[in-house]
This record gives sequence, structure tokens and C-alpha cells, in this order.
Amino acid sequence: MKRTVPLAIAIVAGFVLLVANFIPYAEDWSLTAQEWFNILAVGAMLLGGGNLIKLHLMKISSKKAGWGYSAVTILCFFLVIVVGLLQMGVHPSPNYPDFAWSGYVLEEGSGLWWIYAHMVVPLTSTMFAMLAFYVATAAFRAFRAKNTEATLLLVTAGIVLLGRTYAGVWLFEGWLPESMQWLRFDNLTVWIMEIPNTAGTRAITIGIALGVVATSLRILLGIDRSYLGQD
Amino acid sequence: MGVLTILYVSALTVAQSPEPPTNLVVADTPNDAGKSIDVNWTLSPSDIFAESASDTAIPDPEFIVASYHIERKTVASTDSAIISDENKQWRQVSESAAGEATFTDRTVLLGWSYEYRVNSVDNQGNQSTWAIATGSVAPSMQWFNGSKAWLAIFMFVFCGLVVFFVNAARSGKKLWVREIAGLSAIDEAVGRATEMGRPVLFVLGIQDINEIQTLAGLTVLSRVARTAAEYGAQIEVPTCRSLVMAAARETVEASYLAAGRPDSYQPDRIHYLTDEQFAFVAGVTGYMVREKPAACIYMGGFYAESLILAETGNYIGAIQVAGTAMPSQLPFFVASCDYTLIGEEFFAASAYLSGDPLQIGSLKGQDWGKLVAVLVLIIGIFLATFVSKSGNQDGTFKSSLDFMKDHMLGNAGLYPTIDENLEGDDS
Amino acid sequence: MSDTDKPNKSNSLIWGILFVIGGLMLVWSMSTSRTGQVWVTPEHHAFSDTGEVNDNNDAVWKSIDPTAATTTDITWTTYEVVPVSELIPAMIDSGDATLSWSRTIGLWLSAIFTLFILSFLVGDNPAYKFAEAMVVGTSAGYVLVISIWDVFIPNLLGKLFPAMVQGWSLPGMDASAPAELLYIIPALLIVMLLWQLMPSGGWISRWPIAFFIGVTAGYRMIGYVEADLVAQIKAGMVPLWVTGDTGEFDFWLSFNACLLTIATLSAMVYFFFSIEHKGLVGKVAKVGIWFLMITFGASFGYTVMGRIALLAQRLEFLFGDWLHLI
Amino acid sequence: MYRILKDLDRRWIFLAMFLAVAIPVLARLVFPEVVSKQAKMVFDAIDDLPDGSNILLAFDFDPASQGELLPMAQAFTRHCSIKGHKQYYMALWPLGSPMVDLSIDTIEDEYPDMVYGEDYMKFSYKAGGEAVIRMIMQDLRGMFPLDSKGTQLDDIPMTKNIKNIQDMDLIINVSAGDPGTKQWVQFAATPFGITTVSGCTGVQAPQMYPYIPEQLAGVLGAIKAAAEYEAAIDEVYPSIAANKKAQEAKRRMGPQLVAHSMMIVFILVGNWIFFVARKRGEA
Repeated sequence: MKRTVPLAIAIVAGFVLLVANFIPYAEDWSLTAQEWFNILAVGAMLLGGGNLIKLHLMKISSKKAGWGYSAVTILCFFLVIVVGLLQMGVHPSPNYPDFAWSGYVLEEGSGLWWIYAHMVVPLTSTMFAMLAFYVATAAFRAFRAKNTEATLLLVTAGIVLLGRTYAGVWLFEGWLPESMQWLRFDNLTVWIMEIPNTAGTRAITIGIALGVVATSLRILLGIDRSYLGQD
Repeated sequence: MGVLTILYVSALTVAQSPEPPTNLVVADTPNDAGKSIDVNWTLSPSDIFAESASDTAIPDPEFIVASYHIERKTVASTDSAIISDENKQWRQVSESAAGEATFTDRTVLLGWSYEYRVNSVDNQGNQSTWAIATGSVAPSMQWFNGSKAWLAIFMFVFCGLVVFFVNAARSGKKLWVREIAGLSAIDEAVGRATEMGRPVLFVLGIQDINEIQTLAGLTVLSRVARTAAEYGAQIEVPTCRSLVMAAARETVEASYLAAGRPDSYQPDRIHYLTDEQFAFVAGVTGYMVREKPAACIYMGGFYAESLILAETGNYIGAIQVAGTAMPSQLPFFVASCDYTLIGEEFFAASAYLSGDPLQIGSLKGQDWGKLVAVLVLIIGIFLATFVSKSGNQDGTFKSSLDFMKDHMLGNAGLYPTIDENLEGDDS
Repeated sequence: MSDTDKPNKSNSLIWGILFVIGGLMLVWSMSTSRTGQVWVTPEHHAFSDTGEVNDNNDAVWKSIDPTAATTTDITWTTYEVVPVSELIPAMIDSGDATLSWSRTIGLWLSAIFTLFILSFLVGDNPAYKFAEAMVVGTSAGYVLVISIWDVFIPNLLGKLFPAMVQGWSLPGMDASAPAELLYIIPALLIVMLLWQLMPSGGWISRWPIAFFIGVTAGYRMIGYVEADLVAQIKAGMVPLWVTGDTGEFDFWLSFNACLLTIATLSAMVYFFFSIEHKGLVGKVAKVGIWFLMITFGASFGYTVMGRIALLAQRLEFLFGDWLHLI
Repeated sequence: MYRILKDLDRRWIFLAMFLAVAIPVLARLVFPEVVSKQAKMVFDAIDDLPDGSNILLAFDFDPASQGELLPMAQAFTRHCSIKGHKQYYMALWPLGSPMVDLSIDTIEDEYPDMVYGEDYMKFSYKAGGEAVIRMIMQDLRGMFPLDSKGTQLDDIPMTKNIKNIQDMDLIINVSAGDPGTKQWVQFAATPFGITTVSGCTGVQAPQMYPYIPEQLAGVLGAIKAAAEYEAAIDEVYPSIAANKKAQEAKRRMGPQLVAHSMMIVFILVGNWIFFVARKRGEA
């Protein structure tokens, strides 16, 4: 029960999905399996939420350093859940105004929309925007032309950086003869992307694809059972 | 006078609508589960995209085709299922724009029979007469999807190679894998940390234990921990997932045991920080600045935090070695670390170190798969070059190239059918 | 990350500069415009029962002119934002435009949260930690709510209890559809997955996890072979002798094709682990790594470009939507 | 000089970066755009379709990437609307569903003649990522029994005769990660041969190039390509050129230019320090 059944489930599910590509007869089974998979993905999200609560509750109860922030997290979490599940501030669908629960939970002006627009959006987007600053310090303190490879990388990066702005055109305006226009950074960038970048990425892509085939195959044949845990 | 009237009337009837499409052919879609029907027709002469329109007569500008209406009638069902009244009549199933001469009806049911008709419509809504397909057609299911035959063959080849080498490795056959240059860099880094009397920092990425990159990172960690134990250097492993921490502790403890120094193993130095990406980075970089580890080793799956880690490591003057299969993070590691294991190299290093027959066998199988890919690629390039150089469009080389592109690497089926050869169709 | 920076004079200097600049901007913009205010205009909706019923035997309602609405009709009001640039005093006087307190507070909160997060650049501080704790809580809660309304209810509950769900939340569904009992299986799998939260019996969740892993392995295998292996080999099969439109030999196109081929093959050689990188193979692998470096350089440039755009957007929000400076 | 730079507090660099972006934003610097090959390819893929074609707009991004991707997504919406294409919107990121609402707002504001359900419609969020893509290629209703307003697909004119995504003439994917363009290429474009164009973040763009032109008809990489795409639309459709809201990406290229130049300066100065230090034996 603990190991054999899950192993059988993984193998059968995997083979149905694989075979359905070649044998149309199996197509409906594979569609059913995928539909269940996508429903189960919601389960994974519920689990994620549950784990988050568990983790932070543990932090609070053990009064670990910074437990107050865990309380903020849990508070926000439940606030959103309550506002969202109770559809606060949501009007019914215009097609069915007599069905109180028929509205769109993210309708402009609703509670969940307010939280999304004024909390989720600024917080997540600023979090990512910070990377612009880190890129700058990294450029100053870490990106060194310490060998041929790193030099090649930095020179290419420099050309692409300038080539993807108007500077790539402007720097060469007026003095570069017509026959040398390909040297303009914007043109050079297009060339870098289409020839060396395409080639390098293609080699990496093919390698990764073979790696995925090997790992998936090990699961489908039951050779690799690490996902079943230790006991 | 009478003749004139007839002429006038006929001209009027012709001129009141665009000309209809012709040669309507309806057939079951091949290689499917019986869920669709292909409808093909020849463009109306009033269609500006029609070939006849461009070279002979220009279509009457008043009645240029804007679209084609495709209508369907259900004539028979299976298992005495009831056909709705709406479907018993002609009803429109689609509208195709001018210039389009094919339509695939995917709203049909397996085994039911249908009839089709198509007409053309101009901008004013004038409809032509109907082109009606002869007889009804029923979609049917094929037992094998012939268009994917070569894909199946390739799957067998690649999977076969992996299975063969995994089995060979498991049965005890020694499979040779080249030494990875980056591994000696790791030893040097640990050595220098020992000399300086400062710790070694090892980060396993931010993915969970089920990710293959984390597992590969753990294999490298076991080697690093062993070297550190032998040299007597301290090793620090902050993790982003609690399960990764548990696994890392086991790994490091085993390494210290193998090095014969179980007493120097300090489990507290392998600790879980937080699941949150940026909070984790803040914790690790804080440690780096306080303790100034002499060597920083990053092995695992990294995202945007790679840059922050590598920058801080560089700032404190540590020797840095990284390994990841995240293509988008590799540039930052390459530019700021002393050595980087790139993509597959990382997995190869893990296989090389672990000596695990599963990993080595897979790696070998992948290598041979790559060889097959390279050979097919080279043959293809050779053929393509030869065809282009000779300019010969119907020789053996051309047909071989087409066979490779359309059949082996395309969806045209196992082998060319007769009429396809005659047409010499190149799509 | 204050730890990376020594507490010194520059610390307070930077804080000082930022505060002065920020304060000046705020004062200036508040004195010139409706800084940080959100104005809205109401839009009334009214619906009346037509007396007809639809396939589900539910009453059919139609939208009517709000001014003609009677007590038996259903009415509500929504609000549309009026951009401050389009706001004229006449609208305010006539009551067509009103100040929306909820949105104004929201706007200020957005701005404050943005600044909280940016404050991390000067040094780690409680404001940042507070904002970070909020990101985690709100986004996790949001994802949960959305997946319940958008997936769990229509795709699972709706199949198991169609009549109940139709009568409650999704009136557009077909209430007469039979319950599909097969969906008990995914429902059970979800329960088994959630069992992980229990203190014991964690192995129960292995069933759904195994299903997850098996399905993923099955479709990924085909997807990668077809798109990333077979199709990539096909795409790499370019003629090295390229003729231009006129049919003449084109040197540069041929050069590019040769370079593409050499680069692809040499980079693939670098990833061969069954051959020692010595002699000819070593040289080819060296060329391969150079091309990989150019690839990474391009990737580097593109990534930097992306990160800066994110910052620009945040600053546009602060300077534009909040402070009305642009 | 060397000493000062070597020990420079990194917050000065943060400040420099802040100013490099903030000043052009405030000064509203705008530079001319030259339409590059990729932007032209994407433009053509949409423009060459006959009016009224079925287009799936799959928006797979969240607010964290809206700085790069939102202008692009809006430009796609405007281009499709002016061509009168039938637009089917969907979002596979839980945080991304409201991003589609922004596009729908644009249609409602700027193209009031377009009718929901006849000219455009929206599918709600579904969990599962790439598995959803794989599934709707064969069975749309299995995954989306209803649209985002809770109406059955059979009751919506534009989805009535749509069995699955193979009925689409073009897929436009705006992508910030996984699921995103790579997954659409793997599970939609390659196996079913549906023309696909992508607008993706700078991080992903270089990895999409090997798919061009067979598996992808074109890629817009980050904000620069979005600006070029806007310029390409402006050239052909003056009504969009007159719309100030449709020039967002172009406006964002001002900070981009200054910040990129600043990055180059940082790298050069940083390396100068590195070489001096190496000469002095400090590194």
C-alpha cells in the first residue's frame, strides 16, 4: 500500500499519457487523467496554503525571533480568504441579478480587487523591481573580465545592452560608412541573437531535452523511486 | 429582342452574386480518434486570392468574395441516438475568410454521418449558389497515429539507449565518464579556506528536495564535506527548505564518517532559514558579510537570487564555484564566480562523484542520444548543402532531404505515399 | 542587507538626501495638483424581471434604465475612475465626480508599501520585514481564493453537484446535467494530498503525488522530444551554401550558416562526457564554450534590460499615479 | 580615486541607478524607435491574418513582470482589435487573471463597438499550467466548461463552434516564466502546427530564438521589442499613433537608455578597479 500502489499509479498514468500520442484509442483516457491532474493542482495550492499556516503558527507558538512578522503573514492570509470567499463588495452577474453569489470576485471595486490592486500589486512588483539595483552593484563589484570566457561574456553583454536602446544607433550616426553599417550595435545585436545565441541555446536545449527524457523514463520504468520516500 | 432579354436576365442573375467555390471534397481526418472531418474546396473565381483570378480574368469588383460559409447536416447517428432538429437541417458550422480553402470541423461525433455544403459571400452579403459535397462522410478512429510514426521510432531509440546503459551500469560494467574540471576547483577552494582558517559556505539553491538539481547539489555537497572533514575545515549549509536541511545533514554526517572524523561533525551548522526567496538571500548574505567564508559554493536550482549571492561573495573576496542548470542564471554565475558548472555539466559532475549506476548509465545514454542527434544533423546539413549547391530540385539528394525533413523529423508519416512522390510537393 | 554596509556617515547622508528629495516632491506636487487623490464617477445599474424563465427554470432579468427603476427591481452602483487630468470643477460641483476614499487610501497604501520595500536598499529594517510578511500572506491567500472560485467550484463541485452549484454560484450552468460520479476520484486524491498536513500517515499523500509525477513524466517526455529535440535537429539542418534571391552565391548568408553550424556542433561537443577534452576534441570544445559565453552574454544583456523596465514601472507609479509629477 | 572607488559604499550605486531611471521618467525622455526584424515578424503574423480570425491571447504573467510585459500585452490587444480579430483571452497564472481584465478594459474604453461574446471573451484562471495547455489542445470544454462570467461555452456565439485550441488561427502568448512560451511551443505550436508568436521577458527571450521561425513566428523580447512593436503598429494605423496610452513602451525606453549606459559605466569602472588591484597584487 505504501510503495506498490503509488508506483503502479505513477507508471500507469505516465504510460497512458505517453501512448495517447500514438494510439488515438487512448486519447480519452489521457484527457481524463489530465483533467484530474489539473483539479489536483488546486489541491496542491490548498496544501501550500496549509503548509504556510502551519509553519507560521509554529513560529508564533515557539516565540521564535521575528514571530510578530509571522502573525502579520497569517493575519493577511486570513483577511484575504475571508474577503475573497465571502465575495465582499461583489455585485451579482448582470445576467443573473437575483443570484447573489453569481458575480466575478475580482470585479473592479470589490474587496478582493482592492486587496489585489493596492497590496498584492505594489508589493510583488516592487520586490522584483529591486533586482534593478542589485544588477547595478553586481556590475560594479562582481562582473570581472577575469579570463577569456568572462571577457567574451561581458563584451557581448555590453553590445547587447547598447544595441537594445537608441544608443546603439546614435553612437554610429553620421560617421560610419554605408558598407560598415552592420557594425552598428543594433545590427550587431540582431546578428548575435540570431547566430551565436541561437546556436548556443540550441545545443543547451537539445541537451536538456535528452536529460528530461532520461529522468522521465526512469520514473516510467520504475527505476527511479526517490519520490516514494524512504520507508 | 427576346434573345436580348434572355441575355440580359442571365447576365443579371450571374452578376447578382459571387461565383461559388468548386471541387468540394469532404473526408475523415486521418490519424485521429475520429473527432474531426476535413473540408476542402477550390477557391471561387471571384476570390482575389484564387490563382485563376490573378492571371486570367479579374473578378467582378462588385462581387469579390469576403468569406465562405460552411454548412453541415447530420444524416445518421450511432446507437439510435437522437439527432436534434436543429442538426437535421443545414446549419452553419463555420465561416472562413477569403483565400482559405480548408476547414476542419471538430464538432462532429465518432461514427455519425454528415453532409457538407459551402458557398461564397461578398461584402454586401450576396451569397453564391451552394457547392455540395457528394455523399455523406462519417469520422472514424484510426488505431495508430501514423503521422507520429517517426517520433515513436526516435522515442524508442533515445529511451533504448538510456535503458541499455542503465542496465549495463547496474550489472557492474564500468562506464567511463570524463573528469569534470570544475571539481578540482572545489578542492582548491576548500584547501584555501582551511589555510585561512575560515569556513566554507555551501548553498543548495532554493528548490525543494524533489527537484533533480537539489539532488545533484547534495551529491557535490557530500564530496565537499568529505574534503572539508579531511582538511579540518568548517562547512556551513543554510537551506531554503526544511526537507533539504534534513537531507543535507544526513549527507554531511555520512561524509564526516567516511573521512574518519565523525567527532568534528556539527549538525547545527546545517540549518533551515526560511522558504521565502528574498528573505533567504538576506539571511545568507548577512552570514557571508559577518563570517567572511573563504569559499562559497553554490550548487542547485537558483533563480533571481543568484546575482545577489554571487555579488556578495565577490565583495567579501571569497573563491566562488557555482553549478546550476538554470540557463537564465548561468550568465551571472559565469561573470562573477571563479568556476561554473554549466547545465548538464552539473549533472555530469554529480554522476561522476556519486558513482551511482543509475546516474552514470543515464548520462552515458544521453551522450549516445546526443551522438545520434549530431549524426542526423550532419547528414541533414550535408544533404541541404548539396541540394543548394547543385541547384538540382529533383535529384536523389533533394528527395532524401525532403524525406528527412517531412517524414523523419516531421509529421508526414512513416514513408512517402505514391502520389506524393509524383507531385514532388515541398512544404 | 544592512550587514554588508558599515554604519557610517554615508548612511545618514543617503537617508537625508532621499528624505529631502522626497519631501520636496510631495510638497510641490500637493501644492499644484490633487496629489494622491482618486476621483470616481458613479454608474447606476438596474435590472427588472421579465417574467420569462430560461432552460434552468430561473427568472430572466433584463437591464433597464436606472432612473425608471421601481422597488421590485434590483439596482446597484459601480464607480469608474476619472483621471485627474480630465477632472473639471463643474463635475465636482454637480456631484458627477466624487472623491473615493477607499481608492485614495488604497493608492497611499500602495505608495507606502512600495517605499517600504525600497527602504531595504538603505538597510534591513522593520518596515521592509513588515511589507515582506504581507506579500507572503496576501499572495498566498489570493491564490487560494482564486483557485477555489475559478477551478474548485466549476471543475469539481460543479461536476459532482451540478444542481446545487447552478442554484448557488454559477447560474449559467446546466442544472439538469447528471452528476458525474467519476469526479469522486480527483476529490479523494485532493483529500489524500491534504493528509500531509496531518501529524501522521504522511504516506497517504504518496498516491496523489505519484499520480502527479507519473502524468508529468508522461507528457513532458513527448513534449521535449518533439519540440526540443526532433524539431531542433530539423531547424539546424541549414544549407551551408546559400544563394540569394537572384540565385547567386551569397557570401554573408553562407558565412552565417557555417557559423551557426560550427557553433551548434562545437557547443554540443562541450556537453559530451564520454570523451576526454584533449587534442582536437579539446579545441572544438573550447570553441564551443566561447559560443556558449556569447550566448550567456546576450542573455545577460536581456535580463538587465528586463530588470530595469520593472524599476521604471514602479517609479512611473510613484511619480505619476501617486504624485502626479508626470 | 582608486581607493575611493574600491571601498565605495554600494548604496551610492543604488542611488546612481535610482537617478538613472528616475530622471528620464520625470523628464519624459523619448527616443525614436527603429522597427527590428523580430518586431516586424510579430506584427506581420497578426496583420497578415484575414480580419476576424480567431486569436488566442494567453497572458501568462503576473504584476511582478508587468513593467516589462503589460505594454506589450496592451499593444497586442489594440492591434487585434483594430484588425477586428476574435480574441479569446486566458491566464494560467493565478495572479495573472486581472492582467487580462486590463486588456478587456482597454477594449471597452477604446473599441466600444466590440461586443463581449462575439468579438472577445475571457476564460477564467485554471490550475495545472502546462497540463492545461496540453488538454485544451484537444478538449476545451473539459477544462473550461464556462467562461469567466459563468456562461456555458455553447451559449457564447464565438465559442459555440470551437471544439479546442486547434481551431485558433494564431496563438499570442505573453510570458513571464512557467507556464509560458516554452510550454506553448512544446504542447501547442510544435505538435499541432499552430502559428504562435510570443512576447516574453528579457530573461526568457534568448532561449526562444532556436524556435524561430518554424515553431515560433516571432518573439518580442522585453520592453525594447514592445516599443518597436508599438512603432510598427503606429506606422500602419495612425489612430493608434494618436493614442497616448498606446505609447507606454516607447516612453519606458528613455530610462532604459540611461540605465543601460550607466550599467556599461559600472562594468568598465569595476573592471578598471579589478585590473589596478591585480597589478598592485591586492586581488
